[in-house]
Amino acid sequence: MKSVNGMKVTFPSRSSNESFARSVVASFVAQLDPAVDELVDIRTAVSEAVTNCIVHAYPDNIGEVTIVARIYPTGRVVIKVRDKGIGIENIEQAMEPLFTTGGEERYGLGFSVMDSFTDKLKVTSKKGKGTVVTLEKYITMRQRQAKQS
Amino acid sequence: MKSVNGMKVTFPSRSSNESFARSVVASFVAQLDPAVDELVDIRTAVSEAVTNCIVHAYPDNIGEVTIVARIYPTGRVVIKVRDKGIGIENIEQAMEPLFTTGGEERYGLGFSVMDSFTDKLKVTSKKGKGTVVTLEKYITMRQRQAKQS
Amino acid sequence: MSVRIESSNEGMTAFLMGEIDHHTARQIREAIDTAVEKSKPKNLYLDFSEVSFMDSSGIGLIMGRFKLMQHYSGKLTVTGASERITKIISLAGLKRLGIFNNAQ
Amino acid sequence: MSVRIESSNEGMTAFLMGEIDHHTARQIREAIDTAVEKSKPKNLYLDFSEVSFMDSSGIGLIMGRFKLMQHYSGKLTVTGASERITKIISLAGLKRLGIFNNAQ
Ligand SMILES: Nc1ncnc2c1ncn2[C@@H]1O[C@H](COP(=O)(O)OP(=O)(O)O)[C@@H](O)[C@H]1O
Ligand SMILES: Nc1ncnc2c1ncn2[C@@H]1O[C@H](COP(=O)(O)OP(=O)(O)O)[C@@H](O)[C@H]1O
Repeated sequence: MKSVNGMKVTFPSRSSNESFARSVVASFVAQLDPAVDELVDIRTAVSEAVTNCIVHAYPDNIGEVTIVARIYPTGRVVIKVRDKGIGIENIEQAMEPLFTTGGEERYGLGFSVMDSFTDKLKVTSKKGKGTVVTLEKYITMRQRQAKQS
Repeated sequence: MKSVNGMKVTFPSRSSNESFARSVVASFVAQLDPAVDELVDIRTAVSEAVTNCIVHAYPDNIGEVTIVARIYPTGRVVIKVRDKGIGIENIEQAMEPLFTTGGEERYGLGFSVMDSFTDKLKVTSKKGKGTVVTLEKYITMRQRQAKQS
Repeated sequence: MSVRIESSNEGMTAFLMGEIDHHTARQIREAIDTAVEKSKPKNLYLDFSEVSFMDSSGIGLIMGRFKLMQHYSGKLTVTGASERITKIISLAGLKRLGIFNNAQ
Repeated sequence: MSVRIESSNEGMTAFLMGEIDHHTARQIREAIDTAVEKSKPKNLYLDFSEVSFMDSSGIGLIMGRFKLMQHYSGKLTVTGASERITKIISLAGLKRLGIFNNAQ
């Protein structure tokens, strides 16, 4: 199915861009007139995925983070968060709750949060090449009612 | 001088993306803690440049619009709005107040608004290849005071 | 909808709301023109007090309605324009037209 | 600053404000730890009532402070967590720790 609208944004893996990333995706999804909760779900999942690029993908340097978001006719939103960092060797293990290589202040719950706040989560990765996290979310189509009220 | 932070965003030339474009740039510039007026100046100038891509660069089709924003140490923000559309044959004439090829509902003031709401405006274009509008704005560095209060 | 239209003995008032850009101006324009062509009021008031953002598309919106009202021998008045919106309107030299309630 | 720290007889309260992510958690953490290490309070309260957004970085923030207070034989209590924040905390199984004022 062809997407109705799409956008792509690229920025360096600085932690100050975590809030920027959330805002960009939220502004883009706003056109579907999502419920507050749906929007926070998306903001939270995007925050986790982008933080992983910043913390894990590029642990010792600043690299490029790319987000592609697409909207499909039925209210389906597909968001891809991509890095060209170190990659994940064992994806299954990485996605287990509480598994982390991030030390003291990480808690190994990023993927669990992404999973529970979206309708679909997919991770592909290649050691030394980078990682793509795909988040899918269905926005309830209450657009017309909202506009008319 | 090297930029402190940068971002690039690409989206199709649909008029519904005009507000998205303003939001993205505003979210990015927010890290400089700009005054409300400075932020509205930037939002307005970006709105004009993006609208021109949508209305003039791609009059009969949907094309790609790209915005690159960079922040420099002294609070200088450089924003480039780029299209691969029809281009402008006579830039000097295009930038004259009230000149428009846009018909009834355009008023030929887009470049005048960009000029008066930014510190520097540059336009480069190639017939049939596209146009790049460069907007520069200095944000007053009141960051630390604001954070401490 | 980003415009609410009300009619009274004095004429028709269009309350503009939210952000006015090229995208939203189209809907606003169509709503106003349909209403004006139907009831041909002597006075049309454009109320900008709830407009949070406006770029030069708003100028086209004002000028188009100015011409439409001229065509019907009616009068256009702009009310509630903030300092920021007045600044954009000044750029356009529209102040000369004498349509501004707060600029006369 | 996204945290305000106040001390009283009952202990120390850190009022967290705004958005908690990996970026802001660092500053909040450093501010709290500096204050705790200085005055070693018996009780540390983390007040989330003014937190508008939190991702899993907030979990690390809570757990780290839990361990710090254990180290000083003190007690950590989380207050004012919204439904949304409670949901994230539940994911982490942190409710078992008995540190939640509104979850006991
Ligand atoms: N983009 C990435 N690049 C490399 N490794 C990653 C990436 N994302 C996640 N990982 C790995 O997966 C682990 C689990 O991630 P996550 O569940 O988000 O928890 P956390 O970020 O708290 O460690 C990380 O500790 C890291 O080893
Ligand atoms: N990106 C662009 N591509 C092609 N032509 C453009 C572009 N931007 C501006 N122009 C030309 O310059 C003219 C003046 O633009 P502007 O001052 O923004 O006013 P308006 O958009 O109201 O026409 C336009 O009418 C158009 O002919």
